[in-house]
Amino acid sequence: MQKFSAKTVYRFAVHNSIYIFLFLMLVVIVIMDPSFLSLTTLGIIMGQSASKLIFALGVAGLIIMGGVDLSVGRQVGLAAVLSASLLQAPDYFNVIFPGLNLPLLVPVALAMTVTALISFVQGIMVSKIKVPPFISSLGTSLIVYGVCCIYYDKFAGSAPIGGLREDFTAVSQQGFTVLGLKISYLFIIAMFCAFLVWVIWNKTTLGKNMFAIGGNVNSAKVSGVNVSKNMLIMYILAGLLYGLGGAFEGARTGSASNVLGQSYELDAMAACVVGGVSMKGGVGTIAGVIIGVIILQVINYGLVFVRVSADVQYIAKGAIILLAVMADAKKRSMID
Amino acid sequence: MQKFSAKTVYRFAVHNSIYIFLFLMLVVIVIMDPSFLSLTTLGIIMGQSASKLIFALGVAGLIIMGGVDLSVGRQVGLAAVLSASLLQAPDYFNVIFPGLNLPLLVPVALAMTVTALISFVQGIMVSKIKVPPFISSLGTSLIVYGVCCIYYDKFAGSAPIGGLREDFTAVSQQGFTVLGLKISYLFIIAMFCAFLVWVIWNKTTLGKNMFAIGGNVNSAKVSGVNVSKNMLIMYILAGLLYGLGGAFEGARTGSASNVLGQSYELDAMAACVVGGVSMKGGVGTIAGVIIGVIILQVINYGLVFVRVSADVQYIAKGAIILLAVMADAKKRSMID
Amino acid sequence: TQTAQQPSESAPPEQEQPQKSEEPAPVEEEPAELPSIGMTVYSYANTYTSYIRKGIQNYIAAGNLAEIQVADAENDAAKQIEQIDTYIAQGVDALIVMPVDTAAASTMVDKAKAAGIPIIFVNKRPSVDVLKSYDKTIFVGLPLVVSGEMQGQMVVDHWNSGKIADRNGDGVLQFCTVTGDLGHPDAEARVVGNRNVFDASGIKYEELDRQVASWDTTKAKDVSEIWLGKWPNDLDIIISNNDAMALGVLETIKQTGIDVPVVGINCLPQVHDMIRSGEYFGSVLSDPWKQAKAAVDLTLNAINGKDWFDGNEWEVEYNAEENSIRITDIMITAENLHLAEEAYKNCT
Amino acid sequence: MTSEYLLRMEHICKSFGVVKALDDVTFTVRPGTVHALVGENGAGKSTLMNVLFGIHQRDSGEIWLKDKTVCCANPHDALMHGISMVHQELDQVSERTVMENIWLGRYPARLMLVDHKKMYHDTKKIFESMGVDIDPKATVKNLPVSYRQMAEIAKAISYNSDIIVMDEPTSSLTEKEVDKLMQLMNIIRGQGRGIIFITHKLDEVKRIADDITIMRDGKRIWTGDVKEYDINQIVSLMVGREMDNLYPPKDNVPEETVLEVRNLKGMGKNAVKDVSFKLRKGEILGIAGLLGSRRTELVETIFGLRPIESGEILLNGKPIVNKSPQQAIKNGFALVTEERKFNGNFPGMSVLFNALITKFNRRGAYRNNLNLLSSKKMAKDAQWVIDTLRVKTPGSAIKMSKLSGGNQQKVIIGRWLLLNPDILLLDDPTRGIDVGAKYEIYQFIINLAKQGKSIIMISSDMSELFGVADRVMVMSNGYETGCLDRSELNQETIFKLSAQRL
Ligand SMILES: Nc1ncnc2c1ncn2[C@@H]1O[C@H](COP(=O)(O)OP(=O)(O)OP(=O)(O)O)[C@@H](O)[C@H]1O
Ligand SMILES: Nc1ncnc2c1ncn2[C@@H]1O[C@H](COP(=O)(O)OP(=O)(O)OP(=O)(O)O)[C@@H](O)[C@H]1O
Ligand SMILES: [Mg+2]
Ligand SMILES: [Mg+2]
Repeated sequence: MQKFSAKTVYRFAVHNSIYIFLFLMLVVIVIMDPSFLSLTTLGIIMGQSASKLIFALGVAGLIIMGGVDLSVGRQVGLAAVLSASLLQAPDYFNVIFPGLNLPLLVPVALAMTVTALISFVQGIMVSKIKVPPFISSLGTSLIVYGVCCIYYDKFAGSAPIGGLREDFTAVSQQGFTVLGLKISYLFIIAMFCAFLVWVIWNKTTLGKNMFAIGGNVNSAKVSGVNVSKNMLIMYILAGLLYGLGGAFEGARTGSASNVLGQSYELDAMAACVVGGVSMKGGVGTIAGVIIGVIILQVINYGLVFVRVSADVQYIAKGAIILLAVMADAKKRSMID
Repeated sequence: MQKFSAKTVYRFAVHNSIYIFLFLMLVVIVIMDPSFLSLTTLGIIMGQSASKLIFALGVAGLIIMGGVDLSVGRQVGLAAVLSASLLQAPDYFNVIFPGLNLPLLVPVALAMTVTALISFVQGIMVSKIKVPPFISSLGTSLIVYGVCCIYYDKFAGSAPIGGLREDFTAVSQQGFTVLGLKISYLFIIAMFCAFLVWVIWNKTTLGKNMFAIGGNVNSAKVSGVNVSKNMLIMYILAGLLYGLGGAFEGARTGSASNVLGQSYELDAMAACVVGGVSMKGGVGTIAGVIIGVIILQVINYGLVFVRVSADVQYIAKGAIILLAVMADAKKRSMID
Repeated sequence: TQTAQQPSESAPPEQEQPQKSEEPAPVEEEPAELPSIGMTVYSYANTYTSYIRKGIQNYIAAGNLAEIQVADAENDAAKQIEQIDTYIAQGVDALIVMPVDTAAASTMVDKAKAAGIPIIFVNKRPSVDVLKSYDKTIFVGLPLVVSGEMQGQMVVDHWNSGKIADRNGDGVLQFCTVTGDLGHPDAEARVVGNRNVFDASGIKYEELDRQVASWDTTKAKDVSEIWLGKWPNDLDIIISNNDAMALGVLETIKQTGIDVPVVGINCLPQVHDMIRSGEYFGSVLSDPWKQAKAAVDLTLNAINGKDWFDGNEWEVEYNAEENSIRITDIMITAENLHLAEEAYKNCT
Repeated sequence: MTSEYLLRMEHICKSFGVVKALDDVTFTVRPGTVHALVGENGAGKSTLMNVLFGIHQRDSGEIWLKDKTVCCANPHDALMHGISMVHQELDQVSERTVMENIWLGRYPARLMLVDHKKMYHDTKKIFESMGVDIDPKATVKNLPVSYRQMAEIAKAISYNSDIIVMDEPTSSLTEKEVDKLMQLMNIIRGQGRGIIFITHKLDEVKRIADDITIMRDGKRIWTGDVKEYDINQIVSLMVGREMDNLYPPKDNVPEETVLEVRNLKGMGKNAVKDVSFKLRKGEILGIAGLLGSRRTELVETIFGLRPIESGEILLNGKPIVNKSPQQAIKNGFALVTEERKFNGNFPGMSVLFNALITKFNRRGAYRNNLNLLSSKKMAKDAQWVIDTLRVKTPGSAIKMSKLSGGNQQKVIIGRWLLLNPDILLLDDPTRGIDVGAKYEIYQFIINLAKQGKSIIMISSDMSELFGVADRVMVMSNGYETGCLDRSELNQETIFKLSAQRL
């Protein structure tokens, strides 16, 4: 009986390794600096994770379908530049389009449309022309960056686009306080996105088809799954999320330039994989993606907080990511 | 008969699409600027491709085994910084290790040993602990970069390591002239590596096992292939190649800093995929990798040569990569 | 290193009088805690700013002036904001920022303002109204176009004096420019600066090509190989947006033996010998040590609630209109190289 | 002690979580014998062999090879100890050549380099000895399943091992190849080596085996001489109840023509060349042919997986084109594919998912009032599949890959039954399914026909065709060479027709 319960604990530990890992990480940080343990910290981490979660939700679907997307960052950048250029305060010294006074949603929707279109084209290449996702997204990211640079140069004169409208930045930077915890509007939006994507993944045919395509594309085809149609929709969904997150990522920084978003794809995909989404396709959960994003953000925040120097931060971040995934790998090898 | 031969031509065209594509690209460049057509051009492209080919050969093996390697660039950077710091001319103003006068091969071998070790550890994580290659290489790349930064900061004072010894830079920069064509020693080394890797892939058990592991790891396992041993050897081989190429990439530039190598992994992997190596594993040829590297280098070189502006360059580069791979995809999907 | 002997000129301020608080100070808690400074730099991979960073660290370490922690924003504006969030949550006494994105400075200032701590910008200047929006912010550095103008002036002067040869003898200055990151404010400004001077000087010039090498030595080497292969006899000079790239160009020149002069910006120690030997034409120095010292002194003054310029010993001017401490740029050639050597001495 | 046995496995136990796959199983092989291992789907046959081969580790028990006690830690170990195995699932490196697959893990080398010439000739020799004509340099993915299975058998034999495990080697072989395999097994037996032969085709057991072990529910039920029992008795021991007949009574009545295929020719070199036939309502049309006769291509072409070059398909007199499986499904077709690993299974997904995937894509299926998928409705259908086809599984949430091969096949058949199709295309549907379950599936097919559905069934098992088909069409090398009514059915004619176009 004794032995059995020890085993149970071990099994429990292995099965929830990623949560335990997060917990241990927090414990270590708190030991190093007890002031970490505060509502402020929680609020900040929630605020910082919001846009990253939105990107990760987008790319997770593509990974589950067996792909990758190296264009996340550049699409985010384009969305940020676009929406920022259309949402400047009229009294800013360097307004790009003076006299413009669009409702907040119009530029955001525009940015989302553009990224959805970009992702759609990528989807066409992957699903119809059978270009490997690695290349289609790499090529796309180059093109998107080029376009972004031209726009940035032509309209913004290659100067960072600042002076964003209050109502725009407020979404990312402001929020409300519940029991002392500051929750930003963007966090609410991110949570809403997570819920929506959860519904899509688990409660719609589209989601089932996504898993089917990632699980075995040939079986999916035979089973009457319209592979390219479903892929396209998932790509569009990803694009919409990049656009949404991108627009508000600009708002969060209060400005946008053509570097914004650079290599975000790595962080987004790393979060997914840390959260148990398999790069081989067919496997992943929303809870996993969320926990992955949080772990990465706790690393980023925590390492600065406990005053690790910049170069050691790289090492620590790398090591922590590896440890997290090793724990997860242990679980997988135990289950089957 | 008429029809038959037209079909034959078409089939031929599709099957050799990548070569035809390269040819067309060259034709377009030459039309835009006829002076492109010169031995100098050829010599420079050969010289610039050399180290890239060495990296690509390394990562190609890992891709064929079903992996990726995001740490190529950082490993290259570390190798460059290490070997450069040990191979400075004694009379340079800022010699890091004064009085050192090692034979050329020692630092290069050291760099190769270090990268081989790094890749070996990565291999352990992938093959034994079942960490997905995406994450193991991402984590590794962070750690390697951190270590490189510390070394670069501690010893070189965060300043580019210049004043490299003549005998060192000569390998990358000098060469001999055959019929007016300047061929650098590094190019010869790269060709030798290509030959060696070709032998390994096609003529040794290791190579066959590599293809088997990438094609169907289960099948390899039940056939008694020691999967992790073979993976480890391939990782070590990749590491050796990164180290070799990295050392001489520093020599080619004449200096090394911690940025060197940044995002080389994307170029190296793109070259592989453009050359027909499948990210799904199990498929790839040396000829393909070579042609992929050349195509990417011709794009880089040609766009500058015909004076395309930087932002348009991104777009053109993206578009060309996409076109190249689309042509290749067409071939694959053609029913025969 | 040589740093140990130097900053005797400015004594650490808080050793003078612990006069900060009005309320009765607890007497026994003596070994006065050093103020903590959070610094974020836009990239560890940038050589020139690394010198400023090291200058700051060295200056602080030598005088045991504060506790400083440095984070790398990896060229990501959002990450930089996050680092500032973290610093503020952690309770630092002041922020030093080398911004990724100058337009994001307003967000940073807002955050610093809310926390009531000073924020000092170094190297890249935010817009004036941001600098004026908070009494505990200031900028140390120089207006963007100046370096480019100096570099242009150097080229014009030496072209006119014949020191830059007209290699194809057509009376036109043919040059190529290798620039930093696409859309990078410095890169843009330096090109504009060059152009302003060329136009004003009335010389005949032709820019054969301009390419982006993203501050990267290797990329600059690749690009210059193409240029020297294409115009081996026409190029009169290659203008580089900074020295790191110029190093790559020089390597090509050495390799091909085609003798084309190169000018850069920053005047990094790596090029000093080459300037002396004439291998490298010249560069523009914006003194990293002065920037570092100014940044630290200003920060400490602000922390201690003193006037910005209390105990000011730096030879720099304050531009009230822009709320900026201006570092002046200097053209460096073989003759005045010692200035550059002096400037970098304490920044390694 | 002289070795009376080549192999003794004693008191082997193995559990997967709560599933007790092997419960105190003892199993022996005598030299120079073929030992048949039979049992229902999920009885634990593959698991026992996987334990022997080192793929799974046993929980308890002992394994003796000759007189040595061994514990095969991994397949490599097993191979070194003289055990080779034909695996139930075709698991090959499909992008590589046949010979590279056969010699994988032990390439002949000279001077450290792989000796391709030797590899080629050795492969050729093995194929010759087996009487099959496969090009050693052909890429595996371009070969029909049956050829791939022969290649796997060739591989197992080429190890020259003392014990050869064959886990359902004949599942996609036609009569002719089975004959060849039997000859081969005879030779091997003659050399004093032992063969463990797992199959669901009991006539094969009767033909070749010396000993037989019957398993049920992870336990060994009986071991002894094959001759002691007849097929029916073996069956009842296997399934644990009486079974008088292998085939249910045929009482479906074909009516008017619903589907007509006229001169169908597919695109590409390996496609169907010329096939015409009619299918009537309530009819079961069997398709016979040798391996490589492109029966698979035929049904895949009809189902829209392969493009048509010329010819017509008429459904209820109207020409239709199935450009994709979706369209085919809309037109009332369903296809159970031949190679479930390649295009049937979702191994990483749950049984529920696997059972419902086709129906998910039917408009409005499983929706609740929010128009979202309702777990309750889904669970109900999944349970229906499990119950109707008697899928042996701990539940519908378990991963498909954890089911035994036959049970996976049942789930896949179930997914199509849920759609209630008009025309059901079955490509070797009973492959790997045990006799009891086969009977149930036949019953199902006949019932469907009685309800007015039409069925096309490819089978490598001629007696199966005789048992359930109303007519049998014979294909040879991509051509339809004849169609026989039930009354005209006999082996000879079928053989003749299948060889007609070679
Ligand atoms: N990897 C696994 N994880 C969990 N359960 C498993 C696993 N492999 C097999 N099982 C279970 O073990 C039991 C025996 O399966 P096994 O594959 O040995 O059956 P089998 O006799 O070979 O059947 P079939 O004739 O269908 O191939 C089944 O209940 C199956 O679900
Ligand atoms: N000797 C051979 N070498 C390579 N390919 C062959 C050979 N013989 C036939 N094929 C190919 O096999 C395919 C036909 O296989 P298919 O699966 O349709 O046959 P089948 O009649 O369904 O046989 P089975 O029942 O064994 O699967 C065609 O693509 C054909 O070109
Ligand atoms: Mg089985
Ligand atoms: Mg077939």
